[in-house]
Amino acid sequence: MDYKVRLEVFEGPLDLLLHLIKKNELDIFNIPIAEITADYLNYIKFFRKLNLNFAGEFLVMASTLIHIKSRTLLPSMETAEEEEPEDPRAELAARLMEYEKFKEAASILKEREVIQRDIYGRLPIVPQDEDYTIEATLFDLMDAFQKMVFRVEKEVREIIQEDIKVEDRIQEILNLLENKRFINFETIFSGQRTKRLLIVTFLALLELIRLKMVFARQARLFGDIRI
Amino acid sequence: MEKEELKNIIECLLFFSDKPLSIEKLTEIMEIDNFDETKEAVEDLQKEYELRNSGLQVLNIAQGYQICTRNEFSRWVRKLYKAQTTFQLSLSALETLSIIAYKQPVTRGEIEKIRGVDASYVLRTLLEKKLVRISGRKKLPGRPILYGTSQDFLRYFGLKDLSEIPILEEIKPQASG
Amino acid sequence: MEKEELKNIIECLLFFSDKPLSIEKLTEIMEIDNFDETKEAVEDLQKEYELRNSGLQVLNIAQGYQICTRNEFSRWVRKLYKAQTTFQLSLSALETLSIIAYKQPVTRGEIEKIRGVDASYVLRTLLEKKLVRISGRKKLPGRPILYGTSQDFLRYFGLKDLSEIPILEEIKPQASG
Repeated sequence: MDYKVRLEVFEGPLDLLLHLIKKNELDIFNIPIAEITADYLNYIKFFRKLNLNFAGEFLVMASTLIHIKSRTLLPSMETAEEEEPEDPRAELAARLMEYEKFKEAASILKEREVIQRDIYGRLPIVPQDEDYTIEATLFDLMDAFQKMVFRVEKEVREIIQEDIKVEDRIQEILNLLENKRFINFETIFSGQRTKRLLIVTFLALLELIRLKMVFARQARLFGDIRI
Repeated sequence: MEKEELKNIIECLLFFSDKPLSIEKLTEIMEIDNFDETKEAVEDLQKEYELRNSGLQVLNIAQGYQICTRNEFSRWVRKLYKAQTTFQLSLSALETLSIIAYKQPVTRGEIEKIRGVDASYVLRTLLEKKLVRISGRKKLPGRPILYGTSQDFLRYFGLKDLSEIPILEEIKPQASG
Repeated sequence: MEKEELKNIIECLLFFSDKPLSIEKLTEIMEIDNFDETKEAVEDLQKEYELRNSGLQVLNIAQGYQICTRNEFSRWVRKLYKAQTTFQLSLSALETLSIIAYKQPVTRGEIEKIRGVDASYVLRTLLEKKLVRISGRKKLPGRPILYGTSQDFLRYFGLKDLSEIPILEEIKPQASG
Protein backbone atom coordinates (compact mmCIF):
# COMPACT_ATOMS: atom_id res chain seq x y z
CA MET A 1 0.00 0.00 0.00
CA ASP A 2 1.27 3.45 -0.77
CA TYR A 3 1.00 4.79 2.73
CA LYS A 4 2.35 8.16 1.80
CA VAL A 5 -0.57 8.97 -0.42
CA ARG A 6 -2.97 7.85 2.22
CA LEU A 7 -1.43 9.96 4.93
CA GLU A 8 -3.68 12.92 4.71
CA VAL A 9 -5.23 14.93 7.46
CA PHE A 10 -8.93 14.39 7.70
CA GLU A 11 -11.16 16.85 9.47
CA GLY A 12 -13.27 14.04 10.86
CA PRO A 13 -14.98 10.77 9.99
CA LEU A 14 -17.29 12.47 7.50
CA ASP A 15 -14.31 14.02 5.77
CA LEU A 16 -12.64 10.63 5.51
CA LEU A 17 -15.82 9.04 4.16
CA LEU A 18 -16.21 11.77 1.56
CA HIS A 19 -12.63 11.21 0.53
CA LEU A 20 -13.24 7.48 0.07
CA ILE A 21 -16.39 8.12 -1.93
CA LYS A 22 -14.64 10.61 -4.22
CA LYS A 23 -11.56 8.46 -4.61
CA ASN A 24 -13.62 5.46 -5.71
CA GLU A 25 -15.99 7.63 -7.74
CA LEU A 26 -19.01 6.38 -5.88
CA ASP A 27 -22.54 7.71 -5.86
CA ILE A 28 -23.28 9.34 -2.52
CA PHE A 29 -26.89 8.11 -2.66
CA ASN A 30 -25.94 4.59 -3.54
CA ILE A 31 -22.92 3.80 -1.44
CA PRO A 32 -21.73 0.18 -1.65
CA ILE A 33 -21.75 -0.05 2.10
CA ALA A 34 -19.75 -3.29 2.49
CA GLU A 35 -16.97 -1.95 0.32
CA ILE A 36 -16.79 1.45 1.97
CA THR A 37 -16.90 -0.04 5.47
CA ALA A 38 -13.94 -2.27 4.67
CA ASP A 39 -12.07 0.65 3.21
CA TYR A 40 -12.87 2.85 6.19
CA LEU A 41 -11.76 0.21 8.69
CA ASN A 42 -8.51 -0.20 6.80
CA TYR A 43 -7.82 3.46 7.34
CA ILE A 44 -8.52 3.19 11.04
CA LYS A 45 -6.18 0.21 11.31
CA PHE A 46 -3.60 2.14 9.38
CA PHE A 47 -3.91 5.16 11.68
CA ARG A 48 -3.45 2.84 14.64
CA LYS A 49 -0.36 1.25 13.16
CA LEU A 50 1.20 4.65 12.75
CA ASN A 51 0.20 5.54 16.28
CA LEU A 52 -1.59 8.54 14.91
CA ASN A 53 -3.84 10.27 17.35
CA PHE A 54 -7.32 10.23 16.07
CA ALA A 55 -10.49 11.25 17.80
CA GLY A 56 -13.02 8.78 19.13
CA GLU A 57 -15.45 10.09 16.54
CA PHE A 58 -13.71 7.93 13.94
CA LEU A 59 -14.60 4.83 15.94
CA VAL A 60 -18.18 5.95 16.39
CA MET A 61 -18.49 6.23 12.63
CA ALA A 62 -16.95 2.79 12.20
CA SER A 63 -19.64 1.26 14.37
CA THR A 64 -22.32 3.25 12.52
CA LEU A 65 -21.05 1.85 9.23
CA ILE A 66 -21.03 -1.69 10.56
CA HIS A 67 -24.55 -1.21 11.85
CA ILE A 68 -25.78 0.04 8.48
CA LYS A 69 -24.03 -2.84 6.78
CA SER A 70 -25.74 -5.40 8.99
CA ARG A 71 -29.11 -3.81 8.31
CA THR A 72 -28.62 -3.96 4.55
CA LEU A 73 -27.67 -7.59 4.77
CA LEU A 74 -30.72 -8.60 6.78
CA PRO A 75 -33.82 -9.34 4.80
CA SER A 76 -36.05 -6.36 5.36
CA MET A 77 -39.16 -6.89 7.42
CA GLU A 78 -41.09 -4.18 5.69
CA THR A 79 -40.82 -5.77 2.29
CA ALA A 80 -43.54 -8.16 3.24
CA GLU A 81 -45.88 -5.24 3.23
CA GLU A 82 -46.44 -2.96 0.28
CA GLU A 83 -44.43 -0.12 1.75
CA GLU A 84 -41.15 1.05 0.25
CA PRO A 85 -38.38 -0.17 2.57
CA GLU A 86 -36.33 2.64 4.03
CA ASP A 87 -32.73 2.66 2.90
CA PRO A 88 -30.54 2.49 6.01
CA ARG A 89 -27.94 4.48 4.11
CA ALA A 90 -30.22 7.48 3.57
CA GLU A 91 -29.40 9.27 6.78
CA LEU A 92 -25.68 8.89 6.25
CA ALA A 93 -26.01 10.19 2.69
CA ALA A 94 -27.90 13.24 3.93
CA ARG A 95 -25.22 13.98 6.52
CA LEU A 96 -22.48 13.59 3.95
CA MET A 97 -24.29 15.91 1.55
CA GLU A 98 -24.68 18.60 4.16
CA TYR A 99 -21.10 18.29 5.32
CA GLU A 100 -19.86 18.51 1.77
CA LYS A 101 -21.70 21.80 1.28
CA PHE A 102 -19.96 23.37 4.24
CA LYS A 103 -16.65 21.96 3.14
CA GLU A 104 -17.17 23.79 -0.12
CA ALA A 105 -18.22 26.92 1.72
CA ALA A 106 -15.02 26.73 3.74
CA SER A 107 -12.94 26.63 0.59
CA ILE A 108 -14.69 29.76 -0.71
CA LEU A 109 -13.95 31.49 2.57
CA LYS A 110 -10.36 30.36 2.19
CA GLU A 111 -10.15 32.09 -1.20
CA ARG A 112 -11.49 35.29 0.28
CA GLU A 113 -9.02 35.02 3.13
CA VAL A 114 -6.16 34.85 0.65
CA ILE A 115 -7.37 37.93 -1.25
CA GLN A 116 -8.01 39.86 1.93
CA ARG A 117 -4.59 39.10 3.32
CA ASP A 118 -3.06 41.20 0.57
CA ILE A 119 -5.09 44.27 1.42
CA TYR A 120 -3.76 46.54 4.09
CA GLY A 121 -5.50 49.24 6.05
CA ARG A 122 -3.44 51.80 7.84
CA LEU A 123 -1.47 50.84 10.86
CA PRO A 124 -3.65 51.71 13.82
CA ILE A 125 -2.81 54.90 15.60
CA VAL A 126 -2.22 53.93 19.19
CA PRO A 127 -3.81 56.60 21.35
CA GLN A 128 -1.86 57.96 24.26
CA ASP A 129 -3.27 57.02 27.64
CA GLU A 130 -4.05 60.62 28.45
CA ASP A 131 -6.13 60.93 25.28
CA TYR A 132 -8.81 58.67 26.66
CA THR A 133 -11.80 60.43 28.15
CA ILE A 134 -15.04 59.35 29.60
CA GLU A 135 -18.47 60.60 28.79
CA ALA A 136 -19.59 61.08 32.37
CA THR A 137 -18.80 63.67 34.98
CA LEU A 138 -18.38 63.30 38.68
CA PHE A 139 -21.84 64.74 39.01
CA ASP A 140 -23.27 61.94 36.85
CA LEU A 141 -21.61 59.46 39.12
CA MET A 142 -23.04 61.01 42.29
CA ASP A 143 -26.40 61.40 40.67
CA ALA A 144 -26.52 57.75 39.64
CA PHE A 145 -25.68 56.65 43.14
CA GLN A 146 -28.27 58.86 44.80
CA LYS A 147 -31.00 57.84 42.41
CA MET A 148 -30.16 54.22 42.88
CA VAL A 149 -30.21 54.45 46.66
CA PHE A 150 -33.54 56.22 46.45
CA ARG A 151 -34.90 53.56 44.12
CA VAL A 152 -33.75 50.70 46.34
CA GLU A 153 -35.30 52.34 49.40
CA LYS A 154 -38.59 52.75 47.59
CA GLU A 155 -38.60 49.15 46.43
CA VAL A 156 -37.95 47.90 49.93
CA ARG A 157 -40.65 50.14 51.33
CA GLU A 158 -43.11 48.74 48.84
CA ILE A 159 -42.24 45.22 49.82
CA ILE A 160 -42.75 45.96 53.49
CA GLN A 161 -46.11 47.48 52.86
CA GLU A 162 -47.10 44.19 51.31
CA ASP A 163 -47.05 42.36 54.61
CA ILE A 164 -44.25 41.39 56.87
CA LYS A 165 -45.55 39.97 60.08
CA VAL A 166 -43.75 39.13 63.29
CA GLU A 167 -44.96 35.54 62.91
CA ASP A 168 -43.26 35.23 59.54
CA ARG A 169 -40.01 36.53 60.95
CA ILE A 170 -40.21 34.04 63.81
CA GLN A 171 -40.46 31.20 61.34
CA GLU A 172 -37.55 32.62 59.34
CA ILE A 173 -35.36 32.84 62.42
CA LEU A 174 -36.22 29.26 63.36
CA ASN A 175 -35.28 28.19 59.83
CA LEU A 176 -31.97 29.94 60.23
CA LEU A 177 -31.37 28.10 63.48
CA GLU A 178 -32.25 24.71 62.12
CA ASN A 179 -29.34 22.24 62.42
CA LYS A 180 -27.24 24.88 64.14
CA ARG A 181 -26.39 25.16 67.78
CA PHE A 182 -26.19 28.91 67.65
CA ILE A 183 -26.00 31.85 65.32
CA ASN A 184 -24.68 35.34 65.81
CA PHE A 185 -27.03 38.14 66.70
CA GLU A 186 -25.77 40.11 63.69
CA THR A 187 -26.49 37.29 61.29
CA ILE A 188 -30.18 37.52 62.03
CA PHE A 189 -30.21 41.22 61.33
CA SER A 190 -28.03 41.18 58.23
CA GLY A 191 -29.99 41.85 55.11
CA GLN A 192 -32.56 43.91 57.00
CA ARG A 193 -32.33 47.11 55.09
CA THR A 194 -35.01 49.19 56.70
CA LYS A 195 -35.86 50.23 60.24
CA ARG A 196 -39.24 48.66 59.95
CA LEU A 197 -37.78 45.30 59.09
CA LEU A 198 -35.23 45.61 61.89
CA ILE A 199 -38.01 46.27 64.38
CA VAL A 200 -40.08 43.34 63.17
CA THR A 201 -37.04 41.10 63.44
CA PHE A 202 -36.28 42.32 66.93
CA LEU A 203 -39.87 41.75 68.07
CA ALA A 204 -39.75 38.26 66.61
CA LEU A 205 -36.60 37.53 68.52
CA LEU A 206 -38.04 38.83 71.79
CA GLU A 207 -41.07 36.64 71.30
CA LEU A 208 -38.89 33.59 70.74
CA ILE A 209 -36.90 34.31 73.89
CA ARG A 210 -40.11 34.75 75.85
CA LEU A 211 -41.33 31.41 74.59
CA LYS A 212 -37.95 29.97 75.65
CA MET A 213 -37.50 28.63 72.16
CA VAL A 214 -34.17 30.36 71.88
CA PHE A 215 -31.57 31.61 74.30
CA ALA A 216 -29.40 34.65 74.02
CA ARG A 217 -25.83 34.29 75.25
CA GLN A 218 -23.02 36.75 75.32
CA ALA A 219 -19.63 35.16 75.73
CA ARG A 220 -17.82 38.31 76.69
CA LEU A 221 -18.94 41.75 77.69
CA PHE A 222 -19.54 43.60 74.41
CA GLY A 223 -18.79 40.40 72.55
CA ASP A 224 -21.06 38.90 69.93
CA ILE A 225 -24.44 37.86 71.14
CA ARG A 226 -25.22 34.27 70.25
CA ILE A 227 -28.74 33.05 69.85
CA MET B 1 -21.67 71.88 3.16
CA GLU B 2 -20.54 71.59 -0.41
CA LYS B 3 -20.19 68.23 -1.99
CA GLU B 4 -16.49 68.67 -2.68
CA GLU B 5 -15.90 69.54 0.95
CA LEU B 6 -17.88 66.54 2.18
CA LYS B 7 -15.79 64.30 0.00
CA ASN B 8 -12.57 65.77 1.37
CA ILE B 9 -13.68 65.39 4.97
CA ILE B 10 -14.70 61.81 4.32
CA GLU B 11 -11.33 61.13 2.71
CA CYS B 12 -9.61 62.46 5.84
CA LEU B 13 -11.80 60.42 8.16
CA LEU B 14 -11.43 57.18 6.20
CA PHE B 15 -7.69 57.76 5.93
CA PHE B 16 -7.34 58.36 9.64
CA SER B 17 -9.34 55.36 10.79
CA ASP B 18 -7.83 51.90 10.81
CA LYS B 19 -11.31 50.38 10.92
CA PRO B 20 -14.26 50.69 8.54
CA LEU B 21 -16.52 53.66 9.29
CA SER B 22 -20.24 53.36 8.70
CA ILE B 23 -22.32 55.90 6.81
CA GLU B 24 -24.08 56.66 10.10
CA LYS B 25 -20.81 57.34 11.91
CA LEU B 26 -19.51 59.58 9.10
CA THR B 27 -22.78 61.50 8.98
CA GLU B 28 -22.76 61.98 12.73
CA ILE B 29 -19.20 63.29 12.81
CA MET B 30 -19.76 65.68 9.90
CA GLU B 31 -22.86 67.03 11.62
CA ILE B 32 -25.08 66.78 8.59
CA ASP B 33 -28.57 65.41 8.72
CA ASN B 34 -28.69 63.38 5.59
CA PHE B 35 -27.34 59.85 5.18
CA ASP B 36 -27.90 60.01 1.43
CA GLU B 37 -25.56 62.96 1.05
CA THR B 38 -22.85 61.05 2.88
CA LYS B 39 -23.44 57.93 0.87
CA GLU B 40 -23.25 59.83 -2.39
CA ALA B 41 -20.01 61.53 -1.39
CA VAL B 42 -18.42 58.23 -0.28
CA GLU B 43 -19.37 56.57 -3.52
CA ASP B 44 -17.97 59.51 -5.51
CA LEU B 45 -14.72 59.22 -3.59
CA GLN B 46 -14.65 55.49 -4.25
CA LYS B 47 -15.06 56.08 -7.98
CA GLU B 48 -12.37 58.76 -8.01
CA TYR B 49 -9.87 56.42 -6.42
CA GLU B 50 -10.62 53.83 -9.07
CA LEU B 51 -10.39 56.28 -11.93
CA ARG B 52 -7.11 57.86 -10.97
CA ASN B 53 -5.55 54.40 -10.83
CA SER B 54 -4.27 54.92 -7.31
CA GLY B 55 -2.31 52.47 -5.19
CA LEU B 56 -5.15 52.80 -2.73
CA GLN B 57 -8.82 51.85 -2.84
CA VAL B 58 -11.97 52.75 -0.94
CA LEU B 59 -13.45 49.45 0.24
CA ASN B 60 -16.98 48.77 1.37
CA ILE B 61 -16.54 46.19 4.11
CA ALA B 62 -18.11 45.20 7.41
CA GLN B 63 -21.00 47.62 6.99
CA GLY B 64 -18.65 50.54 6.50
CA TYR B 65 -15.97 52.09 4.35
CA GLN B 66 -12.21 52.00 4.69
CA ILE B 67 -9.22 53.13 2.62
CA CYS B 68 -6.89 50.20 1.95
CA THR B 69 -3.93 49.37 -0.25
CA ARG B 70 -4.62 47.48 -3.48
CA ASN B 71 -3.81 43.77 -3.63
CA GLU B 72 -1.11 44.06 -6.28
CA PHE B 73 1.08 46.12 -3.97
CA SER B 74 0.87 43.77 -0.98
CA ARG B 75 4.40 42.56 -1.57
CA TRP B 76 5.88 45.99 -0.90
CA VAL B 77 3.74 46.71 2.11
CA ARG B 78 4.71 43.37 3.60
CA LYS B 79 8.34 44.28 3.14
CA LEU B 80 7.81 47.43 5.14
CA TYR B 81 5.78 45.66 7.76
CA LYS B 82 8.05 42.86 8.81
CA ALA B 83 6.27 42.27 12.08
CA GLN B 84 3.28 40.94 10.18
CA THR B 85 1.97 37.76 11.72
CA THR B 86 1.18 35.28 9.02
CA PHE B 87 -1.85 33.95 10.74
CA GLN B 88 -4.10 31.75 8.70
CA LEU B 89 -7.21 29.91 9.67
CA SER B 90 -7.12 26.13 9.79
CA LEU B 91 -9.48 24.10 7.67
CA SER B 92 -11.49 23.10 10.73
CA ALA B 93 -11.81 26.76 11.71
CA LEU B 94 -13.00 27.64 8.20
CA GLU B 95 -15.52 24.79 8.17
CA THR B 96 -16.84 25.78 11.57
CA LEU B 97 -17.05 29.44 10.52
CA SER B 98 -18.98 28.61 7.40
CA ILE B 99 -21.49 26.59 9.42
CA ILE B 100 -21.88 29.48 11.87
CA ALA B 101 -22.16 32.03 9.07
CA TYR B 102 -24.91 30.12 7.35
CA LYS B 103 -26.82 28.65 10.29
CA GLN B 104 -26.45 31.39 12.88
CA PRO B 105 -27.47 31.55 15.62
CA VAL B 106 -26.27 28.00 16.15
CA THR B 107 -25.27 25.87 19.14
CA ARG B 108 -22.10 23.88 19.55
CA GLY B 109 -24.13 20.68 19.36
CA GLU B 110 -25.55 21.64 15.99
CA ILE B 111 -22.08 22.42 14.64
CA GLU B 112 -20.74 19.12 15.93
CA LYS B 113 -23.59 17.22 14.33
CA ILE B 114 -22.72 18.61 10.93
CA ARG B 115 -18.95 18.25 11.18
CA GLY B 116 -19.02 14.96 13.08
CA VAL B 117 -16.26 16.10 15.45
CA ASP B 118 -15.89 17.95 18.71
CA ALA B 119 -16.02 21.73 18.25
CA SER B 120 -15.08 23.10 21.66
CA TYR B 121 -11.46 23.83 20.89
CA VAL B 122 -12.07 25.45 17.54
CA LEU B 123 -14.92 27.54 18.96
CA ARG B 124 -12.68 28.85 21.70
CA THR B 125 -10.05 29.84 19.14
CA LEU B 126 -12.63 31.61 16.98
CA LEU B 127 -14.00 33.45 20.00
CA GLU B 128 -10.49 34.52 21.00
CA LYS B 129 -9.83 35.81 17.49
CA LYS B 130 -13.18 37.62 17.74
CA LEU B 131 -14.38 36.13 14.47
CA VAL B 132 -17.29 34.59 16.34
CA ARG B 133 -19.41 36.00 19.12
CA ILE B 134 -21.89 34.62 21.60
CA SER B 135 -25.26 35.83 20.46
CA GLY B 136 -27.43 34.44 23.23
CA ARG B 137 -28.72 31.23 24.68
CA LYS B 138 -31.13 28.79 23.15
CA LYS B 139 -34.38 28.20 24.95
CA LEU B 140 -33.67 24.54 25.50
CA PRO B 141 -32.81 22.46 28.55
CA GLY B 142 -29.32 23.46 29.65
CA ARG B 143 -29.72 26.77 27.82
CA PRO B 144 -26.90 26.08 25.34
CA ILE B 145 -24.88 29.05 24.06
CA LEU B 146 -25.71 30.34 20.60
CA TYR B 147 -22.91 31.45 18.30
CA GLY B 148 -22.93 33.98 15.48
CA THR B 149 -20.38 35.73 13.29
CA SER B 150 -18.92 39.06 14.37
CA GLN B 151 -18.10 42.38 12.75
CA ASP B 152 -14.48 41.21 12.60
CA PHE B 153 -15.60 38.18 10.62
CA LEU B 154 -16.87 40.50 7.90
CA ARG B 155 -13.66 42.49 7.99
CA TYR B 156 -11.47 39.44 7.89
CA PHE B 157 -13.10 38.12 4.75
CA GLY B 158 -13.68 41.55 3.20
CA LEU B 159 -17.45 41.21 3.20
CA LYS B 160 -19.83 44.17 3.12
CA ASP B 161 -22.42 42.37 5.21
CA LEU B 162 -23.77 38.88 5.80
CA SER B 163 -25.84 38.92 2.63
CA GLU B 164 -22.56 39.04 0.72
CA ILE B 165 -21.44 35.63 1.91
CA PRO B 166 -21.15 33.90 -1.43
CA ILE B 167 -21.71 30.53 0.08
CA LEU B 168 -25.18 31.39 1.31
CA GLU B 169 -26.72 31.49 -2.10
CA GLU B 170 -25.17 28.21 -3.09
CA ILE B 171 -26.20 26.39 0.01
CA LYS B 172 -29.67 27.71 0.45
CA PRO B 173 -31.49 25.93 -2.35
CA GLN B 174 -29.72 22.69 -1.57
CA ALA B 175 -30.39 22.91 2.11
CA SER B 176 -34.10 22.96 1.58
CA GLY B 177 -34.08 20.17 -1.00
CA MET C 1 9.87 49.72 -12.94
CA GLU C 2 7.63 52.20 -14.58
CA LYS C 3 7.21 55.59 -13.04
CA GLU C 4 3.48 55.14 -12.54
CA GLU C 5 4.07 51.91 -10.65
CA LEU C 6 6.74 53.47 -8.46
CA LYS C 7 4.31 56.22 -7.56
CA ASN C 8 1.61 53.72 -6.62
CA ILE C 9 3.94 51.68 -4.48
CA ILE C 10 5.14 54.81 -2.71
CA GLU C 11 1.54 55.85 -2.13
CA CYS C 12 0.83 52.47 -0.49
CA LEU C 13 3.92 52.65 1.66
CA LEU C 14 3.36 56.22 2.82
CA PHE C 15 -0.31 55.49 3.47
CA PHE C 16 0.40 52.36 5.47
CA SER C 17 3.22 53.69 7.61
CA ASP C 18 2.56 55.50 10.85
CA LYS C 19 5.96 57.24 10.62
CA PRO C 20 7.61 59.37 7.90
CA LEU C 21 9.62 57.28 5.42
CA SER C 22 12.91 58.53 4.04
CA ILE C 23 13.92 58.44 0.37
CA GLU C 24 16.58 55.90 1.34
CA LYS C 25 14.08 53.63 3.04
CA LEU C 26 11.62 53.84 0.13
CA THR C 27 14.39 53.12 -2.38
CA GLU C 28 15.56 50.13 -0.38
CA ILE C 29 12.10 48.61 -0.11
CA MET C 30 11.35 49.07 -3.80
CA GLU C 31 14.66 47.41 -4.73
CA ILE C 32 15.75 50.10 -7.17
CA ASP C 33 19.24 51.50 -7.26
CA ASN C 34 18.54 55.14 -7.83
CA PHE C 35 17.53 57.61 -5.12
CA ASP C 36 16.69 60.23 -7.76
CA GLU C 37 14.05 58.02 -9.29
CA THR C 38 12.39 57.64 -5.90
CA LYS C 39 12.63 61.34 -5.18
CA GLU C 40 11.08 62.22 -8.51
CA ALA C 41 8.21 59.78 -7.96
CA VAL C 42 7.51 61.09 -4.45
CA GLU C 43 7.48 64.67 -5.66
CA ASP C 44 5.14 63.75 -8.50
CA LEU C 45 2.82 62.12 -5.99
CA GLN C 46 2.99 65.20 -3.80
CA LYS C 47 2.03 67.45 -6.73
CA GLU C 48 -0.81 65.14 -7.71
CA TYR C 49 -2.30 65.32 -4.24
CA GLU C 50 -2.14 69.11 -4.37
CA LEU C 51 -3.65 69.32 -7.83
CA ARG C 52 -6.58 67.08 -7.21
CA ASN C 53 -7.48 69.18 -4.20
CA SER C 54 -7.56 66.16 -1.92
CA GLY C 55 -8.32 66.12 1.77
CA LEU C 56 -4.89 64.57 2.18
CA GLN C 57 -1.40 65.85 1.51
CA VAL C 58 2.06 64.36 1.10
CA LEU C 59 4.22 66.12 3.64
CA ASN C 60 7.99 66.31 3.71
CA ILE C 61 8.84 66.17 7.39
CA ALA C 62 11.65 64.92 9.57
CA GLN C 63 13.74 63.97 6.57
CA GLY C 64 11.03 61.81 5.23
CA TYR C 65 7.63 61.77 3.62
CA GLN C 66 4.26 61.05 5.13
CA ILE C 67 0.63 61.26 4.03
CA CYS C 68 -1.35 63.50 6.38
CA THR C 69 -4.76 65.07 6.52
CA ARG C 70 -4.81 68.75 5.49
CA ASN C 71 -4.97 71.29 8.30
CA GLU C 72 -8.40 72.65 7.40
CA PHE C 73 -9.93 69.25 8.07
CA SER C 74 -8.20 68.66 11.37
CA ARG C 75 -11.34 69.58 13.27
CA TRP C 76 -13.19 66.56 11.89
CA VAL C 77 -10.34 64.18 12.41
CA ARG C 78 -10.03 65.34 16.00
CA LYS C 79 -13.72 64.71 16.45
CA LEU C 80 -13.35 61.16 15.19
CA TYR C 81 -10.32 60.60 17.38
CA LYS C 82 -12.17 61.90 20.39
CA ALA C 83 -15.13 59.68 19.62
CA GLN C 84 -12.79 56.70 19.38
CA THR C 85 -11.11 57.45 22.70
CA THR C 86 -14.23 58.34 24.64
CA PHE C 87 -15.98 55.74 26.74
CA GLN C 88 -19.69 55.89 26.96
CA LEU C 89 -20.98 54.36 30.13
CA SER C 90 -24.35 52.70 30.28
CA LEU C 91 -26.56 53.49 33.23
CA SER C 92 -25.81 50.11 34.78
CA ALA C 93 -22.08 50.73 34.38
CA LEU C 94 -22.41 54.17 35.93
CA GLU C 95 -24.42 52.81 38.86
CA THR C 96 -22.00 49.98 39.47
CA LEU C 97 -19.05 52.34 39.25
CA SER C 98 -20.66 54.67 41.78
CA ILE C 99 -21.21 51.82 44.23
CA ILE C 100 -17.58 50.82 43.88
CA ALA C 101 -16.45 54.43 44.27
CA TYR C 102 -18.44 54.97 47.46
CA LYS C 103 -18.25 51.56 49.08
CA GLN C 104 -14.83 50.28 48.05
CA PRO C 105 -13.43 47.78 48.60
CA VAL C 106 -16.58 45.92 47.71
CA THR C 107 -17.44 42.40 46.53
CA ARG C 108 -19.61 41.47 43.58
CA GLY C 109 -22.18 40.10 45.98
CA GLU C 110 -22.43 43.40 47.79
CA ILE C 111 -22.89 45.27 44.52
CA GLU C 112 -25.58 42.85 43.43
CA LYS C 113 -27.35 43.21 46.75
CA ILE C 114 -27.62 46.95 46.25
CA ARG C 115 -28.55 46.92 42.57
CA GLY C 116 -30.65 43.76 42.78
CA VAL C 117 -29.27 42.42 39.49
CA ASP C 118 -26.35 40.33 38.30
CA ALA C 119 -23.16 42.40 38.06
CA SER C 120 -20.68 40.01 36.42
CA TYR C 121 -20.98 41.40 32.91
CA VAL C 122 -20.82 45.06 33.90
CA LEU C 123 -17.85 44.35 36.19
CA ARG C 124 -15.98 42.72 33.35
CA THR C 125 -16.61 45.76 31.16
CA LEU C 126 -15.39 48.14 33.86
CA LEU C 127 -12.30 46.02 34.40
CA GLU C 128 -11.60 45.97 30.66
CA LYS C 129 -11.90 49.73 30.50
CA LYS C 130 -9.57 49.90 33.47
CA LEU C 131 -11.97 52.02 35.48
CA VAL C 132 -12.06 49.39 38.18
CA ARG C 133 -9.35 47.16 39.58
CA ILE C 134 -9.22 44.11 41.78
CA SER C 135 -7.98 45.33 45.14
CA GLY C 136 -7.81 42.05 47.03
CA ARG C 137 -9.93 39.28 48.47
CA LYS C 138 -12.33 39.46 51.34
CA LYS C 139 -11.64 37.28 54.36
CA LEU C 140 -14.86 35.36 53.99
CA PRO C 141 -15.68 31.80 52.91
CA GLY C 142 -14.91 31.55 49.22
CA ARG C 143 -12.59 34.55 49.50
CA PRO C 144 -14.62 36.76 47.17
CA ILE C 145 -12.77 39.30 45.03
CA LEU C 146 -12.81 42.89 46.22
CA TYR C 147 -13.19 45.68 43.70
CA GLY C 148 -11.98 49.24 43.92
CA THR C 149 -11.58 52.20 41.60
CA SER C 150 -8.39 52.54 39.59
CA GLN C 151 -5.83 55.24 38.94
CA ASP C 152 -7.48 55.80 35.58
CA PHE C 153 -10.80 56.33 37.32
CA LEU C 154 -9.32 59.28 39.20
CA ARG C 155 -7.92 60.72 35.99
CA TYR C 156 -11.16 60.38 34.06
CA PHE C 157 -13.11 62.17 36.73
CA GLY C 158 -10.41 64.73 37.38
CA LEU C 159 -9.73 63.68 40.96
CA LYS C 160 -6.42 63.98 42.75
CA ASP C 161 -7.16 61.09 45.07
CA LEU C 162 -10.05 59.15 46.54
CA SER C 163 -10.59 61.63 49.37
CA GLU C 164 -11.73 64.07 46.69
CA ILE C 165 -14.87 62.06 45.91
CA PRO C 166 -17.66 64.29 47.17
CA ILE C 167 -19.43 63.05 50.25
CA LEU C 168 -23.11 62.57 49.76
CA GLU C 169 -25.02 63.54 52.87
CA GLU C 170 -27.83 61.20 52.05
CA ILE C 171 -25.54 58.31 51.52
CA LYS C 172 -23.53 58.36 54.70
CA PRO C 173 -26.16 57.32 57.23
CA GLN C 174 -27.53 54.81 54.75
CA ALA C 175 -24.14 53.27 54.28
CA SER C 176 -23.54 52.77 57.98
CA GLY C 177 -27.06 51.75 58.92
